[in-house]
Amino acid sequence: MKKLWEGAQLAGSKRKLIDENGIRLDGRKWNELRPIKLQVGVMKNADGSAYIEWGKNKIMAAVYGPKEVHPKHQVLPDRALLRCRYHMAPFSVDERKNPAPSRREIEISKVIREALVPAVVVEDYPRTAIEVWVEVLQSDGGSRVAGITAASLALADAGINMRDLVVGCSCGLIGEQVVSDLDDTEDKEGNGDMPVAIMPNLGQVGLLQVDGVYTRENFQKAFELAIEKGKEIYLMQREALTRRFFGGEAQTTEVEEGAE
Amino acid sequence: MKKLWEGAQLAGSKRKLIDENGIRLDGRKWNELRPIKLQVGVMKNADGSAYIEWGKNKIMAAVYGPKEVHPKHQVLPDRALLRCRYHMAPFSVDERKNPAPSRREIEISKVIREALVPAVVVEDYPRTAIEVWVEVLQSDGGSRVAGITAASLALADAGINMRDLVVGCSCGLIGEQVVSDLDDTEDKEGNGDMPVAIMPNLGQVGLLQVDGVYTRENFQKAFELAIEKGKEIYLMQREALTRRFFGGEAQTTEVEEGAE
Amino acid sequence: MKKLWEGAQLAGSKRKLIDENGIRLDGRKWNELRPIKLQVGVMKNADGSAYIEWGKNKIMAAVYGPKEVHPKHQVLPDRALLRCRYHMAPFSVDERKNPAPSRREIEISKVIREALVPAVVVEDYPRTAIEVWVEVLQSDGGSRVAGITAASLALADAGINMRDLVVGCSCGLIGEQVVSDLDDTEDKEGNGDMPVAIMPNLGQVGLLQVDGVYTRENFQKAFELAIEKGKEIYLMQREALTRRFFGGEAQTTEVEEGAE
Amino acid sequence: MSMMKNYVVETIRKAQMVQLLANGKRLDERALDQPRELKIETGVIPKANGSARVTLGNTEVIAGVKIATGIPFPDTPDKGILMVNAEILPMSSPYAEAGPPSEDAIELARVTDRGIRESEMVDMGKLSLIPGKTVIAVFVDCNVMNVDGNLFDATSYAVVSALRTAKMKKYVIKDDKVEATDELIPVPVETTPVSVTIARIGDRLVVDPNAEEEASMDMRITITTDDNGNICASQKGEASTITPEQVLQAADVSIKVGKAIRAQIIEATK
Amino acid sequence: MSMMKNYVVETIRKAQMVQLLANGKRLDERALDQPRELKIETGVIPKANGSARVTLGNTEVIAGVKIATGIPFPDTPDKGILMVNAEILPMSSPYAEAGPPSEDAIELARVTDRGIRESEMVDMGKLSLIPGKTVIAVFVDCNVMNVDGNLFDATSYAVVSALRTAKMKKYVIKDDKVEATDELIPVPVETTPVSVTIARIGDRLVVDPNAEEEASMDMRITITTDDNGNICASQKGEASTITPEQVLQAADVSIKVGKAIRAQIIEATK
Amino acid sequence: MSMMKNYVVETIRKAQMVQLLANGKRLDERALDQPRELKIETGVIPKANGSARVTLGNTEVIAGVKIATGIPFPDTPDKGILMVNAEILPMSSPYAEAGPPSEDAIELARVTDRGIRESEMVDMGKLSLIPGKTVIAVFVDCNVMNVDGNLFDATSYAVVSALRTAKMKKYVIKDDKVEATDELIPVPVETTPVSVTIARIGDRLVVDPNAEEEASMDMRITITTDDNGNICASQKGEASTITPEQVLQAADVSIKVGKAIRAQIIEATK
Repeated sequence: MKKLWEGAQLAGSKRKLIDENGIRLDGRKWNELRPIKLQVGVMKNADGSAYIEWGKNKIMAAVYGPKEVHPKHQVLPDRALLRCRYHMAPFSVDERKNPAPSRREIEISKVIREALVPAVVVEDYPRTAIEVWVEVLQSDGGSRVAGITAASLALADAGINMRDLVVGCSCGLIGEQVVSDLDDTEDKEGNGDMPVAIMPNLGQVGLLQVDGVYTRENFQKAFELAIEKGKEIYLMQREALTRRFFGGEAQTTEVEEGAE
Repeated sequence: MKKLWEGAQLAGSKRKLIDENGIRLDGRKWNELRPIKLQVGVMKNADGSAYIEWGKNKIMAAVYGPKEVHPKHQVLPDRALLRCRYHMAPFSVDERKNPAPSRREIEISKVIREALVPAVVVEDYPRTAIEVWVEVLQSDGGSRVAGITAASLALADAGINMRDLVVGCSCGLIGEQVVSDLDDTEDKEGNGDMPVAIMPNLGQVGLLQVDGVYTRENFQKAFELAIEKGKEIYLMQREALTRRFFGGEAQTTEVEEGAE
Repeated sequence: MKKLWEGAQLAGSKRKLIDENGIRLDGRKWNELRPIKLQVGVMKNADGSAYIEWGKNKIMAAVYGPKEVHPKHQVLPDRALLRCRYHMAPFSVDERKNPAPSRREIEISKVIREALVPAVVVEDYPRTAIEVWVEVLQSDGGSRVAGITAASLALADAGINMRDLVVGCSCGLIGEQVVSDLDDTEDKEGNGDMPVAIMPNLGQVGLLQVDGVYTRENFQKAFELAIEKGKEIYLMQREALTRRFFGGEAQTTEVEEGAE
Repeated sequence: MSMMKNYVVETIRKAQMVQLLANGKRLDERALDQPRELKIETGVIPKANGSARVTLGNTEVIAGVKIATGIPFPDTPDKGILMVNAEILPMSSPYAEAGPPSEDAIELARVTDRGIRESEMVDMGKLSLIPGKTVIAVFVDCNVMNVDGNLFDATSYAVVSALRTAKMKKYVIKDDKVEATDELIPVPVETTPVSVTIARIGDRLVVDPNAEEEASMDMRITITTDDNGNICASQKGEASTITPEQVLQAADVSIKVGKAIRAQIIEATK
Repeated sequence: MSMMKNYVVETIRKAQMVQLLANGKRLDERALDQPRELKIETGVIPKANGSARVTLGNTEVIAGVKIATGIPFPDTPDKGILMVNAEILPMSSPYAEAGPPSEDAIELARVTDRGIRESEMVDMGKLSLIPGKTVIAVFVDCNVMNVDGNLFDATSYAVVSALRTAKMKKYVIKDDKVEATDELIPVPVETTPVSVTIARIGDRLVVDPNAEEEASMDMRITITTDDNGNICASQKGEASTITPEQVLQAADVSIKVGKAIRAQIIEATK
Repeated sequence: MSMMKNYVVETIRKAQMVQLLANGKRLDERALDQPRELKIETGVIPKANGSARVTLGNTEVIAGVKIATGIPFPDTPDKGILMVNAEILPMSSPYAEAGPPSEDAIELARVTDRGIRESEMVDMGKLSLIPGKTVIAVFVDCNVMNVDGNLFDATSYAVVSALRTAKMKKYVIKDDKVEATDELIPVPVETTPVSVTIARIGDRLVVDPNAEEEASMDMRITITTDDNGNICASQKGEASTITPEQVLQAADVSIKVGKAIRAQIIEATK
């Protein structure tokens, strides 16, 4: 365990992000998730919606469609056009964010879309548009994977035909220690972040981005941990959908991480 | 009369906007208008136009239409689409204004449009656009009501069928004293501004905005004063139109406020 | 010769741009050109392209078309629509330039287009678009005329029917001395710049802009010098085209200015 | 087919609505001057200095306050800065769109701002730290999450609730420099402005129109009152007119309804 | 029907125009080198530091000058700032549009600016207050109110007239700080540049084309001259060419016509 | 007709490509893990502080470095500033368009930036001059000149080559002020990150896809490694998925191919 601590030191972190006993600042072990709450079907107007709280992330996802495509020239004759906007509310971060979309938001909107499209049976909805709106009300580490997790629930809630759900988790490095699900502090002061989104039943990866410096071994370890944790969160997604469709009222699925 | 003066003091005005005898900085009584000049049919290219000088306001309004609608998808099948832009020249205010439309100009364009539409027989011109351009060349208090007053003359000058003219006047508060037609200084250092636009013959109000803090009594007093003064200005509008259509050359209608 | 030197002094230049012997800072005489290199057919994707190095200017011009016009409403039923963008790379100037098009770039794009259109047999390509992209990779004095010179070669390389090539040269003033082909320093510290583009065989002028203060005599002298130098550069253009079409590989035409 | 059906349903609903209104009743059984159920939840965005989630029927708005130091405007060197902004999220309705703020969103933000500013809810003088140099700047951003009519009131209640519960750092001046302390103090709130929006459908005035009522209304007026029942802001909306009598009637309704809502906001933000 | 009629009328007018020009005559009976009536009214915008309303035939432009202190550009630390901007108002013609400045408006502003700047009309050195730190910045904004051809000249005359009559505060330097006094002084004007625009219709050059002539012209050249009859700016326009002879001919015309117009501008702006 | 012909040709080419790939071969005869010929020319823009022109097959990118002093970001007061920007020039392909940066150009710039930043190629601490006040800002702009697939790698190699050869002024601190000296020193480069992009066509992974291969690929992954063969950035692209096994396979390929390319870049930029 000393190694972990040294690693964190070597990386120049101002605080020890992991202590001598391998416990992180918020009390988690290296491979634990932050608390996650999921609610499906929370918005009145949207055709489908889901709300996620994950650590300090508070994110609303909503879906409209299939609907007519405007402007017409964007119509895809053989499948649906999936649009996606990931957007951060001005009050979602420590310093007020300009409401106009930043370059970061534009890139994240793109990778979220690319992670969702393979899960949607787009060929069932030719010549239509499906719109996915992801609004980050409060931001913490891992907001893009949380957004994907909520967005795929919102698609399911909208009754869109899907091949699988999409679920994301971000793993990374503190020093040389692979850890799961970095929070904001660990993301900023840690040594690497690797957001991954998967289709758990199909065993496919729809999003993969990497920040930080990983040995080949740590790369694999973090990547496989992200998939493993993604599968855990998938169970929460299923639970949330079940409650939505069979449990009557929209309810909160709140699964606290057990001991590993 | 002392009360007025105290009111102005209490409100923290740096200058006494009304003196012990109820006389305002520019010599007007509480219910007098600034000088107003109106000219109809002053622009060569526009289908209709009117120029107004009201206090230090110098505003040109011009109308094009009915004309084809571009882009097509904005066509209204059963009536005309009325577009309106209220814009301030960069040199119209004390400090140079950026020529790009500000949020204030966008809002004022909207409320001017909403005040003009009910006066236009839009159903006589289905599938067309009518454009109203209001350019503030020099700005003083009450520029939006001055703009509306000129714009409705420009619509009439363009031969557009109208249910009534639209005429505006702004009243407000200096201290607790209701006053008519605030100038720039009174608007900034006074205690409230209430622009009102009416259709005088139909007895209808097309624009109402309120700034400041009014007792229920003062609210009614200021509102009714604005309507009363609007009716006076309407006489000047009629006079200006008469000169335009029966007096030959475009002429200036200049009505100085008499004693009340 | 003293006169020249005095002129340069009078104009307040910090350096003597021309010395007692009429020699300019880079060793040129008053009527000499900077070195020019031309290459035609250098880009893989473009339908036509040309690269020019002229002094320190490094400029790529590329042409696409004739191609379909988007948006449709810009179609010209009887001729091609020629689009032109003159753009400076952010690293092309001493201080990093914002990549968004400046007002200067928008104006230059317009005058370049207006100089090229008369040389293109636009009526041979009705309902199509021809796009001319001029990218300044490194900027020196005279970049617009260098851009035109390259662009007309790119049009020829694309096989577009042309009435003549277009070739540009900029002449101007150092003090009261007319000089040819100002470089960046002479443009900034000198006394006038006059970019001219001609169709050399047709004896027509397609671009003329003037900066500085010219007597009637100097105006004519500079203007006629620009035409004369343009004709010299035209020979290099022809040479470059010949190598392109008959000399196999794209080759560099490099013509150093001989003694006058 | 389905659009035709909708059209027929809509026409029937509208006829029904007008008939009911003639008898002083509304489709959702509210009284004419009865707003929908108002729910206020504060502190929903812990990262903000103040926040509130407001639902007015199915209309939902989240407001968040961010407070920082800034440079005062040249014409008000001794006053803080207050800015209210609003975005009508594309997720909020099938008609909302992504992109730069629409005319409607700009009007919404400016009318909400006006109600706060003109009522002098926040004592701007107390937000001055070093006159002409440093003041406290208060940004209130509103996210319209779901649209079911009457955005003006829902947004206004969200902003007022967020401001009433916002906490800011206490600043001290040392050697002509502003220093932030660890102490948190409330934003200096002086009054609680309440916006009440009234729609005219046929010839009836109804308070707090929902989306269905808005689709049938031909005029809208928003009137904001302060703690003393004074009128401090108003905005007539829609391309139509109102009679002078209706303006005065709307003012009275706003004062009355506003009083009840004010009590509810104060209760929810203590 | 009515469009067809217009088209026929237009074709006839154009044929008539070309035939008349062959005989040295214009539709509006002007000589080829005769500009339309020029009217200059100064001080039309009292809130501006200088202003002018210019009509050239039916083309109308209003220019307003605003003067403030500013920070010099890094490459000219000891020179003031001059910026000329132009908006072709949507009210000015059925073809003008609202929105960001068009290519035409940008060219208009830049060519006008060039005539002022290159002629050294304003002594920029005299606008420096504290080199590298504070200079006087002169903004000239032009509103094109009505378009009937030849915006270049009308805009240029408006700018020149506004600058010639502009008054700015006298600034003094006290303890390295710039202070404004109450005294008003003129902008340091050194020369009066005059822009003359010439169109080619068929093979004839005509001065100051109106809109109808512009519709038939295939080339436009603007040449600006200063007090000494020197040429200080030029811009050839339209997607067409000019012969070298025509350039020199246009230069001579510009010098001659410019001289008369300069006298008129000076008279109007004394 | 000609479009139909193209379509037929394209379909045949694609079938051919997939069949060849099944046998481990590519249309252009490269091995599956073989990048195209890489050419690096440095110092191509003398006015820039560093520059490189890179061709990877027919894909061509020019990168230029501009270095200036600036104010650090508040959250990293003791670190310099690095910004990577990319424009896909309209001349680079028939599909590129003029206008504000597309989603693709933004992704390209950000992924390239990430490879440089996360590998800690440039020692940002050494770019600090006066902590919290003045730092060195390094701007790298990339012009994509010609598109023939795999913009990510070509752009990355151009940026890395430009930075490795960039020279900046040596700054000294005198009396708390930053002064530039005449001495030129290299940018403090610590490692040489190498991006390797792998496409999946059918079920085969191929390195450095050209445009024809990109048109047939259904997935793209870019992995960047540093001097130690560590993985420092990655981006999966395209609206499709990758299996976990393929991710690890791609990582191994990137490490191996990256090593050879790194040697080539270092050689070209000594």
